[in-house]
Amino acid sequence: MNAVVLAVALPLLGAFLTPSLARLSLPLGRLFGPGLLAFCLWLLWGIARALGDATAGVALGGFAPPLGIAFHLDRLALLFALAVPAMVLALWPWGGRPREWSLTLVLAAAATGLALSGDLFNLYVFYELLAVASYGLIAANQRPAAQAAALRYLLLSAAGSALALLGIALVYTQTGTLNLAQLALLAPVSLDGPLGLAAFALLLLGIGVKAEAFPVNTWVPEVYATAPSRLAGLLAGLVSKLAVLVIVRLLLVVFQRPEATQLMLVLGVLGIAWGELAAWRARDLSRQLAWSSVGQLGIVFVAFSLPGETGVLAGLAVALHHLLVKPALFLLARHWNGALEGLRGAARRAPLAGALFALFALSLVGVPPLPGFWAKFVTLSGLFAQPGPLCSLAAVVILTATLVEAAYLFRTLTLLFGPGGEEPRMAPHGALDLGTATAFAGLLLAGVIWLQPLTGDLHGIARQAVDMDTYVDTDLPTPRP
Amino acid sequence: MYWMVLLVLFVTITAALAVLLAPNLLAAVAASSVVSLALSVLFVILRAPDVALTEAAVGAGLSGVILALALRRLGLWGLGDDNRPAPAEGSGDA
Amino acid sequence: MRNLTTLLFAAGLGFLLLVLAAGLPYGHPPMLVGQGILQQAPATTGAANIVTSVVLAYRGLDTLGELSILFAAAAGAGLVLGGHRRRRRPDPDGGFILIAGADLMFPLLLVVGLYVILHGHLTPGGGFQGGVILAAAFFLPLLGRPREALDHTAISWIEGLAGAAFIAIGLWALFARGDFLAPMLGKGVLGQLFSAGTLPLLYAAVGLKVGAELSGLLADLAATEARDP
Amino acid sequence: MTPLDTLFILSACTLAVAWAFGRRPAAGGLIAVLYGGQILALAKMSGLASGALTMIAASPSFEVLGQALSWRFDGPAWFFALITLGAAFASAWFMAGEWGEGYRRKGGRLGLLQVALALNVSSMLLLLASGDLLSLFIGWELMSWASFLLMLSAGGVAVRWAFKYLIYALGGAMALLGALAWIHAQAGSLQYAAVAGLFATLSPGQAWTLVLAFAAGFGIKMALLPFHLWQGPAYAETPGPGSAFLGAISSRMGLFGILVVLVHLAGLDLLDRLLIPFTHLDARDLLGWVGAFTLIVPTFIAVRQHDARHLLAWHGIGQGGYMLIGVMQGDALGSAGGLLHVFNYATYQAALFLVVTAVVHRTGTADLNKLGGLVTRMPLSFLVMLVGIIGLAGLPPMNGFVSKWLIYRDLISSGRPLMFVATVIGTLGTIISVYKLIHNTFLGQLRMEHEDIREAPWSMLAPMLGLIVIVFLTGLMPGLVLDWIAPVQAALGLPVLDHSLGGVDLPNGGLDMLWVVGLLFAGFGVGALLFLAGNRHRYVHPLDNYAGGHFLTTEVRYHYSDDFYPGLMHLIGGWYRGSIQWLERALVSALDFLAQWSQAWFRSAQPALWLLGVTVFALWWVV
Amino acid sequence: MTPPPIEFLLYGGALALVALGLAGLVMARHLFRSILALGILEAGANLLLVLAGYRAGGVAPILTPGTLGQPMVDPVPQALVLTAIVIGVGVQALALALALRVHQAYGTLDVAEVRGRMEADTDAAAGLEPETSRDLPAVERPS
Repeated sequence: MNAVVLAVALPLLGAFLTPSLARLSLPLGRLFGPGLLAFCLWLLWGIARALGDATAGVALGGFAPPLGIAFHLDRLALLFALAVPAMVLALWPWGGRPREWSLTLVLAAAATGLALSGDLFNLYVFYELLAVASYGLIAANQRPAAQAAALRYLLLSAAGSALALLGIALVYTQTGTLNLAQLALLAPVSLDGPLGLAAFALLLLGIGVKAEAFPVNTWVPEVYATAPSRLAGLLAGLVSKLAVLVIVRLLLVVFQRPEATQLMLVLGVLGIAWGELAAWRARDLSRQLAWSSVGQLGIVFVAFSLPGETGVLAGLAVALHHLLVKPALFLLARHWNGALEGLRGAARRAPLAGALFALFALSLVGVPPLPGFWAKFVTLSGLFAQPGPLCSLAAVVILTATLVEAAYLFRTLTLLFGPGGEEPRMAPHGALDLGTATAFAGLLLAGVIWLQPLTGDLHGIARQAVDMDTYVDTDLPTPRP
Repeated sequence: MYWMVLLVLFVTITAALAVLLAPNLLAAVAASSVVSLALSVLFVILRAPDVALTEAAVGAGLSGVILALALRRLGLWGLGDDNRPAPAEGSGDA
Repeated sequence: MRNLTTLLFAAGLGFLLLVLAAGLPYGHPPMLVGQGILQQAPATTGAANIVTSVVLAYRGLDTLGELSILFAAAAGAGLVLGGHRRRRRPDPDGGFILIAGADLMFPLLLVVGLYVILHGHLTPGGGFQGGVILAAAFFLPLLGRPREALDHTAISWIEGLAGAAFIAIGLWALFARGDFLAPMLGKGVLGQLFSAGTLPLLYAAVGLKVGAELSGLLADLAATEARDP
Repeated sequence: MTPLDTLFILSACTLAVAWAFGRRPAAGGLIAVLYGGQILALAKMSGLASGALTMIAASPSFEVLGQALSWRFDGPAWFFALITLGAAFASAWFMAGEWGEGYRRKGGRLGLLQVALALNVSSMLLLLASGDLLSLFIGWELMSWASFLLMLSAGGVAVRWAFKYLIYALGGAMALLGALAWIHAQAGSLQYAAVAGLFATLSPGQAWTLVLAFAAGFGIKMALLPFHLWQGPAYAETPGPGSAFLGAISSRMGLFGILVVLVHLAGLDLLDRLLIPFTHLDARDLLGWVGAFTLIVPTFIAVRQHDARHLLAWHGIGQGGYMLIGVMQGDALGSAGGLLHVFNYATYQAALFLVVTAVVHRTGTADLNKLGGLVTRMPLSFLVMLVGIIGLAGLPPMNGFVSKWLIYRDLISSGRPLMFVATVIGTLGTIISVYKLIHNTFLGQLRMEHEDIREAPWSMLAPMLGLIVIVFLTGLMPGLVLDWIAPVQAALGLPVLDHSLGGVDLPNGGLDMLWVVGLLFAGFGVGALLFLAGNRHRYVHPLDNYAGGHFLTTEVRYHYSDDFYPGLMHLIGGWYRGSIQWLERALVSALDFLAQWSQAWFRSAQPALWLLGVTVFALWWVV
Repeated sequence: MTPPPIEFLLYGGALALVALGLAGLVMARHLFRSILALGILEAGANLLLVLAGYRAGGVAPILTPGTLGQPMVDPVPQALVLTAIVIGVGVQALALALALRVHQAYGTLDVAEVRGRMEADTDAAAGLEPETSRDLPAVERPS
């Protein structure tokens, strides 16, 4: 079980060594990172299989948990930890330079750490690591616009991190510990007042930058429109979900209070409204997808703000669905990057890409047999089950936003499949991009077929995730009150 | 100790204001180094010598060098208005 | 208008935070974890500087992350700045005083840096601070003689191997003791130079890596062309 | 394997064949045969129609999120499925021969059309078979997308209308989804029984919300009044046989939804209890009046159309109003009238769309100002249209008369004179506009360019003639269809209508179509005898005529087609302001404006300001 | 008038740094100054964190013969701040590298100008008209 640290350490090792190895031999450097990631995938898979329904705490360096850093392994953490190497492998920048591989490996390590860590400050470190790696990657393509976008993103994100640090400082001042399990024990007493809520608000806004939360998502269209599409897919699909995962962990473990969820709900609703509205008037595909991603993340926030098991189930469903769909859409959009009007008839010349795009778009909108529908349905049903007008309002906003989303996505689709004017000079989709997207589509369809066991698993994960007694017992074998 | 803290804090805040309000960026960079140095004094007072050393070495020293270097490469090395590029001259970085 | 709004907001933020801070304890922190570490650390790690124990042992993973952040920042800066031609017109030589000063300072800084690194477990200071000093040692001559370039291959190797060494020590502990980054080797006598097991080794790796990264970063920055005319 | 499984498998086979071979005109026959096979499979379930069986379940069922999904057929499903498959059969047969070749030659995508049609049929069968609200919604969404595919298959201007349909349909679907999620949250289940139980316990406010959500969701598909703008052009621009299918049955799925949810599950009693404040009306009256206005407004919009397809499509919306009025009457007579109208309307609407398509196939245009006099060239088509419009106008001896008579009669006997007047106004509009249709197409002067037009080929005539035979036969013997309607009424919890082969027998004046038709034909016979015996007729060429002292030549257009009914238009023209169009545009503009605003927000030069602001607000809220 | 207690001063100072940093970040017209403001913001957060571990009458957490047995301040926040400072300088260096490149490409570091140039660049790369020509509304008025 302790070997799980390898999933974080090995990619970092790879990152440190890749530039030098690539100087020795380029093929070696090229294959080193993916090889390590594949090993991590295998390792994590083995651990997940061995762990089964149980949970485990890993005390790093053998220091008993409240003193040292602890990793918390449960099905939720392992699910996302497994998703990291898998997604990074799928979206690996094969064409990049050694330093890009290196940064991608750092990204993978940080993301895995975020999924596993059970320590507040450790989460902050991994979060920063993720952020720094992504700044470098965004700016890597040497386009001035990308660099400007990266700089603006960096300033916003760093300000957010500083606020998050402030939140951590508040928590530490009040409780004197950073271990999440111990915080869970202390929170009902120490973090009860406005101070705890303030700390959560600061953490939410700080980490929310990566999670594309409402007021701090202005970077999204800028970055996704200028970054390489594989990276955009990685950021929109994976990284944002891990940031959400951190917020959800904090919410579930430490800040389990109605006001906290309400704050999340409000930000989520605003995010949905802003994102989908902006996407309505987007003029090119990548920014349309970027804004749509803001809206979708808003739904994720709203879903996770539902209390208890329902919330985790709904949020997981929406998040995993988006995790699968958005990167694939970005991959497909890569070659359709011009103005929307210029895409007339593009899908007729690339029927497979067009069909995949249609499939993903349909699922994103939530057309029944596809997984997107079930995710949305669970969310809506959960919202309606809550008392209070705010939740019902959120449901209505989701429904309306879905309508708007369908409108612009299908305006795009009708353009893609419509009669083309002149032959546009667009490169055909690369086999790699198409293959990856097809694999994602296969997963999506598999989700339709194995819906029943899938929902059963998600239920199990959700049940485990909200079970705080187990969480505390796992990480703190001898709880000290 | 009380007056010491008060004095250092006063210096810190003043320098921070100077960072934001100084008409030229070179002065702002210098002020930001002052902020770091003052903070490191404060850290010593707060019984955190490790942090103080780091703040002095990293915050004041390294970050000052980086900032100054960048300022020079931006062509803003000078005491003029901060948006007008001045000719790069002098070599006494840091 | 925007400035006014900003000031209002900022003042509001300050005020609200102050209201919150009024409820914070001062001078008598809860120290749940801190107390435990203060009691155990000397025996567990053997380092006199308990902050070092925390940084390298109790929160060793944070330090690894921190190292990686520096690495990622340097690599990112390299990606951003690199791939372009070197400066066509390097700055003129720095003049006698600078050159001589740099030459004079180089060994001094080197020694100080190494001292700070190696005594990290005993006195304030450690890998990061010492690494910065090392970087300064290597960067100063570059200021004096801008025409000379740093050997990027060597830097890259030092950087990579030092980072790898840090992880390797961690992995060694993982395989030998079952815990990543667990303290290894004998604890020695508290306060001696050769004590605290692997901690000085880790700090040495940190120092080398930080030094290499920062000097690479500084060199990259220094080598960047001012704005194209 | 139940007969329902057989039906689904056949439907899937049809879809597969359409997918694989649909682009070849030669495969059209096979596809039509497959639709015929589905009708046979349906016939094997005729126990549902005779009332011998109440339900036939399909074998597969799923459980998702704790919800059981199941499919089964009952009386209403069988009845609607029969109409669906019949319309599909006729359309597919029509497409099978020359029309398909011609369509393909003109660059149409025949394969897409066939696939879309088959997809529509399959999804509708799935919808009709749904055994709980969740499967109902799945079927509903699938059908919406399938219709979208069918509508845009012509490309060009059709895409725009199909897109508009899609927006409306999704709006409806979202209303349904919201209602479903709400029900799921309250009742924990979407099984019909649980839903019916939930309806019984709701407060008026909740019930109103649900009823309005369902009515809007289903009503959008029926193009009920505030949502009527999409349907006319969307159906009209669909390729001919497709529009025949859509016009005949697609919108009626909305009625099916209303029947299942509002009539069966919620119950008309519940609607009665939902009072509209400050009036004497309740939710049921509201729906009835929505039906009445849906009948009047689109019908008079139809009068204005210059395109035969648009004219028919706008009519289709109006006829839905009759059905809703009838169903909302809720008694044996009215609901039977509404349900019978579904069947009747499907038969003649399909025939009319097909004959217009045949005319387009021969002449290349559906513009009513560019046609005329085709009766001499296409006499059988003329016959089809004649029978069709008699049915559409609701005149004896065709079947449209019977259903409308039932509704009129019920409105009068249940004491709703105002609504009766409304239906009469609607019928008036229908008669006026269908006359315009047949006059401008077949009567009057033949245009020069149409001198060489031939009668439509038999592959197209056969389904049309078959349809008008049904129109006539079920007009003559409405009891045939009323037999099927009885189990529908029983399954929906409505009172069952006593009927005979010729119609209904009511205490003060029933209807026996055998007598009516007999008398009518006797009258015609006497007239014909007089005409023939008198032998006072002689044939005159249409040009053997003069006006203003000048002899007419072929160049002179004396056929009066432009600016039809100027007097009427002068009277009611002011009502065509299109306030709902204005509303639609206002919504889109508002959305555009908001979108611009939100993009401007994303463009802000200093995003940290928002970070700061929201942090302050959050902290203020916390403190 | 009694002088305010020392904790008020210290917390006030830390929070003032945070507020100043954020305000500077928002108000700065020059990206370079934004980067400086970011440093101040981080410094404020760091100071707060160190304060969290301060213990009245404690000594620095270094074991020397002189400090044995005395109460020590909390070492954990110090370790955290150590990490945070280094993270901060890393981010700052990367930001400066980016700023250099942006300045090279656009010749300016004015916040609004960079934003505008970036937008124009992105639009041009996507082949869009520079100014927002209104898209046709999706739903047209029926004829």
